[in-house]
Amino acid sequence: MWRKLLSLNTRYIYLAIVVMVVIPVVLKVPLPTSPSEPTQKLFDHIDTLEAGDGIWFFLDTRPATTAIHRPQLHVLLHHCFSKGIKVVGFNPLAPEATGMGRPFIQEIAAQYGKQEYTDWAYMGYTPAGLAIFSAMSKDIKGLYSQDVTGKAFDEIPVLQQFRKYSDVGLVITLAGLKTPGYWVKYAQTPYKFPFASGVTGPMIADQFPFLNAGQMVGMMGGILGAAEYEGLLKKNNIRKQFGIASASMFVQTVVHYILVAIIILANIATFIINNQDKKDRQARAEARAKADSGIE
Amino acid sequence: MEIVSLWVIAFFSLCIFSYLYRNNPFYKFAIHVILGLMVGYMFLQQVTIGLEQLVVSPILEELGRPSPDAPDILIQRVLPLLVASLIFTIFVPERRWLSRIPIGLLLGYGMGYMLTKSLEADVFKQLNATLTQSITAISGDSIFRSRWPAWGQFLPGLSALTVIGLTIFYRFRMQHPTIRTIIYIALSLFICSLADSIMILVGVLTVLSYFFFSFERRGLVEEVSRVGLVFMMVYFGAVFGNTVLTRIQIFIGQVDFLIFKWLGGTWQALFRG
Amino acid sequence: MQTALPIILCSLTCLVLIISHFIPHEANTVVFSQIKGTWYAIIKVAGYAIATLAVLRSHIRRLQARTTDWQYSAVALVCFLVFPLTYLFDNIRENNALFATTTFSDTIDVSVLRGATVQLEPVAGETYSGKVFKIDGKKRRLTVKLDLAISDLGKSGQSLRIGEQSLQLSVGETIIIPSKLMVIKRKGLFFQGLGRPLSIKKDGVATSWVYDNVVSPLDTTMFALVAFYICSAAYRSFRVRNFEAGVLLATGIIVMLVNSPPTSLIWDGVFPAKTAVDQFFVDKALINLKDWLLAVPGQAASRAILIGGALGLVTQSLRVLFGIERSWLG
Amino acid sequence: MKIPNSRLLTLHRRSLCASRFLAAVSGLLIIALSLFGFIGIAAGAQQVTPKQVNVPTEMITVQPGQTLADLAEKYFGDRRQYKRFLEYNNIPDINTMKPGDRLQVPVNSNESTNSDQVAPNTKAGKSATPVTESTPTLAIAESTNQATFDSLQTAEVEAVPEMIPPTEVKANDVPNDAIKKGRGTIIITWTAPEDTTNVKGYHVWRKAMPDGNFEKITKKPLKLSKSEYLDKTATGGQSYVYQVASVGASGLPEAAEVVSASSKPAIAQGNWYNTKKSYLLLTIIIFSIITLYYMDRGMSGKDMFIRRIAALDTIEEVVGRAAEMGRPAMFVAGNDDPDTGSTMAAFSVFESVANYAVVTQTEVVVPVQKPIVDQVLRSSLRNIFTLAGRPDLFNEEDVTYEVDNQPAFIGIIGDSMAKYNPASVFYFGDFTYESMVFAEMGNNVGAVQVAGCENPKQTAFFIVGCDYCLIGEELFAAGAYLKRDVVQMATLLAQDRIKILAFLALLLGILISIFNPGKGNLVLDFLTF
Repeated sequence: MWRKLLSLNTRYIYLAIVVMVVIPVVLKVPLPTSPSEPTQKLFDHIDTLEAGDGIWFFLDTRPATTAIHRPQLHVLLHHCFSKGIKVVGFNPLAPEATGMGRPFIQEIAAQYGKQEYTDWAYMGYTPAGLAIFSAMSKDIKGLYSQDVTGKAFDEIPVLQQFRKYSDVGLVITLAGLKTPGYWVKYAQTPYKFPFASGVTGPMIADQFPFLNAGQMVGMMGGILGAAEYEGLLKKNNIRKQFGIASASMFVQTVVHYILVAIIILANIATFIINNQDKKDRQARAEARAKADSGIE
Repeated sequence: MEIVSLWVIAFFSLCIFSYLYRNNPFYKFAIHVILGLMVGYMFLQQVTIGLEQLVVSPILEELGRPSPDAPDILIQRVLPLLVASLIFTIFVPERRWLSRIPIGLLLGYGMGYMLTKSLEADVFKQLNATLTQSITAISGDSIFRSRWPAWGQFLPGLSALTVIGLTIFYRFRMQHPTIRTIIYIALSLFICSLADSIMILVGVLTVLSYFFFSFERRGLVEEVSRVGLVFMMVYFGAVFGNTVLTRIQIFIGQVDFLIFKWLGGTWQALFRG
Repeated sequence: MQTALPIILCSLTCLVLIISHFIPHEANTVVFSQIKGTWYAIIKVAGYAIATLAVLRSHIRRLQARTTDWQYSAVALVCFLVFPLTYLFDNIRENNALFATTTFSDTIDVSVLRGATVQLEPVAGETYSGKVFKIDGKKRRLTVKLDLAISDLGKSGQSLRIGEQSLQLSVGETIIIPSKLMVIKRKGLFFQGLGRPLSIKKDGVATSWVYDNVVSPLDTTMFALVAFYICSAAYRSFRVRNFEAGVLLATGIIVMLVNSPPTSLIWDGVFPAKTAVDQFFVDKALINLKDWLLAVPGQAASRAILIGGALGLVTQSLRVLFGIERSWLG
Repeated sequence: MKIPNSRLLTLHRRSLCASRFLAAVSGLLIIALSLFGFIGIAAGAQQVTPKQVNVPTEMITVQPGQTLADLAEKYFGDRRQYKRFLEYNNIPDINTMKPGDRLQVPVNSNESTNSDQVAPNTKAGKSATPVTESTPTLAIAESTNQATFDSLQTAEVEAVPEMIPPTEVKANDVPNDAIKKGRGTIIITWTAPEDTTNVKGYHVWRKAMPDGNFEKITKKPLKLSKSEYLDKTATGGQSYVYQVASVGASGLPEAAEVVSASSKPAIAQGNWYNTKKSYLLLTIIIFSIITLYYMDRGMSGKDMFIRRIAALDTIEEVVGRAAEMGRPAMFVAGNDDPDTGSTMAAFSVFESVANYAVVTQTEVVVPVQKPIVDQVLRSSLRNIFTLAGRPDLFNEEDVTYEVDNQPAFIGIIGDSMAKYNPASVFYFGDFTYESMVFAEMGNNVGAVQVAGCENPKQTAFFIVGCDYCLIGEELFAAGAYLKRDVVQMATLLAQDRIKILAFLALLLGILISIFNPGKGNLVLDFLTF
């Protein structure tokens, strides 16, 4: 049996991976998560907003982290659109993200029948660098003359309501870069508005000082944060099913655990077989010795 | 049109994935389609447009001006074109050696550029970073101590005791690998509980000494280079383990696309659209 | 002669490049940027030309000889024609000309633009000059560091800042390139005069359709294959053969376990942090361990490998400089 | 067919003389160049400077076409008295006065010379004051027409008595730069006045040398804390003089300015040697000398020890395994251009792999991703067959250029692995994520794999996926080691010595900082740019 394990055809491993990935993704099998405190706080904050309020989100990220920020943005949008909250997106600090934002919103907006320009808008990149932090406290019209589709600023109704920090109920940055620190330092501290972040796994540890100081109302940490948020959406009957984040968290956990398990099993197998071989060899040597002596 | 593009993407993706079972005609077909496409793309991009923009267009433009700047255009356009076309002599067996001239120029350029750049960017910069870190933090920060304060208190003493104790023992059992290993671990615990920068310095020096070519690996050199190898193995293991997560996430994204966008989209188009 | 001449030329080029690194004088920048822009680029073009010939020749041979899998060579040869055809199709459709290089122009142009000073027109009627400092040909993006005067601030429809700033050019924006080397766009079958704008435009409809639906997805799919291979490789070769392999295995497993979230939960459940001595087993103990592995011993090893590799490269360059590295001669 | 092994392995000992000559020439050139650079710095430091004298003097600038004799006629009335300028100036070489050099001369009221005007053209109605005795260091050099002087002196007393201009205004060409688009950079430095109570900031004024007017080149006043300004708009080759004005603090008339004395003229020009990179040059020279020394030792047949490198020793065995099994060996040269270091290293490894393969009559399959790499590898293989005496066995198709696109090339490798079923596979050069894919594809067809990669991160995947792996610099050492060429081995020895230097530099730096904490660190300075 041990020998069979060691000479396992790699195709079975591939098949196992396909099964382990496809089934949970199709059935949206969730990883049972208990929401961590930052995620719960973020959810609670958005839950207190009312229909007609607005949030701004900032994609401070690169396409490489799409796999993390797409689910994060999706859970936020589900929450917002189901409550009638309006959404405006930007990526002034990360030019590479220009192409990412609008399709992400479109996917969810279609499900809730929300219209571009009246319920949401995506503004894209503007080359102002860190100057946006102060500019946005006054009026975003100074930064953007048109949105990412080329529609003029004045023709977009949703923008007329939400023109500065104090107009919106939450500013959230989905960051793959080191921007949450800048946001807290240059924008939240001087202008005082509800601020939150969604970050990648390695960045989570850096956010706790801001959370503890109350500079962030909440945080979504990595794909796990998105999964927790999906759990909260389900629990509060906002969405009927879990999304891709919960499913991929489940998949990740299963794949990692099974991988570790088979690595350890294979090592045990090697150890046992080596011992057996050693014994066999000894036995054979003894037998040969006996046989030799017998001949003599 | 969107459905067509979904099907095209899905078809090629599935063709590629089918290689996991074994090499098969679908995979070969998909790969050769891409090969043909990309060779055509490279031909367009690099050869046709490159030649036109680098040579033909500037020459015609220069000649069209009132007073053509002939020497400049000869040195910048015509001469390099002649030299570069020497590469085609590989088709003429007797003159094949001429093709080495443009290749030699290319390689000379690359290596000359590399020499100063890698000295500046890799050697000097990395040595500088190591040294700066060590100097500023000889009594400095340790993740070990700062994040596990309780352990940090007695870890240095414990590991130092282990090292001293075992070293005395080691004198009598010189070749015992387990004891040597324990000494290594205790020693590294001791060092890493002092300061991260010292650990990094030790790591850099031992790994560098792993690559000494002109000493026989015996005695001290062997011990030191083995420590270096351990450092490298820690790095390789950590990098490998850390990559699994992101790679699987990409595959999940691909599955998500295939199931919900491709199948779901087709379903919608057929029965609801 | 047959070996000496190429070696001497190679060594001399190498020497000239090294010397030029120490000369800040403008003569140096002119000469070397032009060598890079013309000599180097033209030799590369010749390389691609001969490579294309080689591919076509080898597939035609396979087709003629009816070797194994000759059918796929036929597929490749047919597909070779696809991009040139879509390119011509797009040009005729959009420009009424056969060879107007709007398609692909960004990809090739931008590499020629490296380090050039260009003028930007972010909004019609406003021009700013700046230096190209980052080029991403694949994503058709060009970043330009602007040389702004104080008086330019606030004037523009775009919000501009002085100093270290990059302006992202997206599709459709125009840059004007004063240098004659970089004039690219033209209309009709033939060439026009100087000073015309180069547009960063999308590929034509047909070309971009084929590229986006056949070529781009392949990259993601190939990348996704790594998920399978990384697992089978881990299973196959993470064995404790000796101490070093054990270290590799242990760090790999620790990092993998820490990356799956329930581990910390289980860990905290088993070892709740109640007393001060339990601090070792507090909340983030495993994550701390992973961070430490990557940040301290990992950094040391990667740094030393980089230093060693760079020294090896320097020696390699010196071998080329002194003319004793001759394996490239064949 | 049996080929004598020794003949193949001594392939690369040809024309050692030529390489020795080349090495010497290149080394000499580098050394000569560096000497030239250092002499250049030393020579640039010598300038004409004024002496302290007790007669009223003024500063003039030597114009193009003007000789010292011409000036002597103008100021002393006699062309032969040109040596009298030595009483007023320290002149390093009296025979080589350059246009733009500044001379101190006795005041010559009869002539209107090109002496520097002190008063800038300030805005009408606003007061502007030139330098006075309050800046003693400049007083000798910069006294002008007495009448103007007096009137301005009065004006100063009436308008802004407390404001003092900056002193020691100096203008110099910025070193280590070039003229770009006709523009160069000049750095202006000054010392802040002792009493800055009424000074809000500074303005910089500039005058193009022979007959320009003073123009203000700063748009806003510079901050008081500043003591230097980079004039980036200077035309290259043009001589300029500068003045720095103190700008009045609030309460005083808005643009009240007190102007300092003029600086000496400065010309923005490109420099021929970057002094900041001297350490790098020194390092390259040391490396070259060490390498040349060991090469020389190698050529003269001295014994050199290079230890056995286990991963490299296996290459021969791995090729041999393919021969035993009657299956081909595959060589992949990475995904980088031919002019990069790792691809160069791959070329030399390929030579040895192909040598072993030809000796053992193993077929070699070489799919290539980059153009020109295939040319090099093909002619290398052809050459090896020719030297083995069997040019007829060489097949052009053994080395095939496939496609310059990463995913497509990975796909082709997958197909080739299944098609040729290689018994041994070699990966040398630069790789990215395909490292893992290749290693597993190769393993699935049961090949023994050897890899060498410069990139530390991808090495991790090769370590896990392949049977043998070269780490970091072993890749660059591989070619030299496998060929057993004395001269190439010598460079490895040199590289080791260089590494010991780096090693010692680190230790020395640490020691210095332990025993001399908080002070300058020689090693750190050396490593900093």
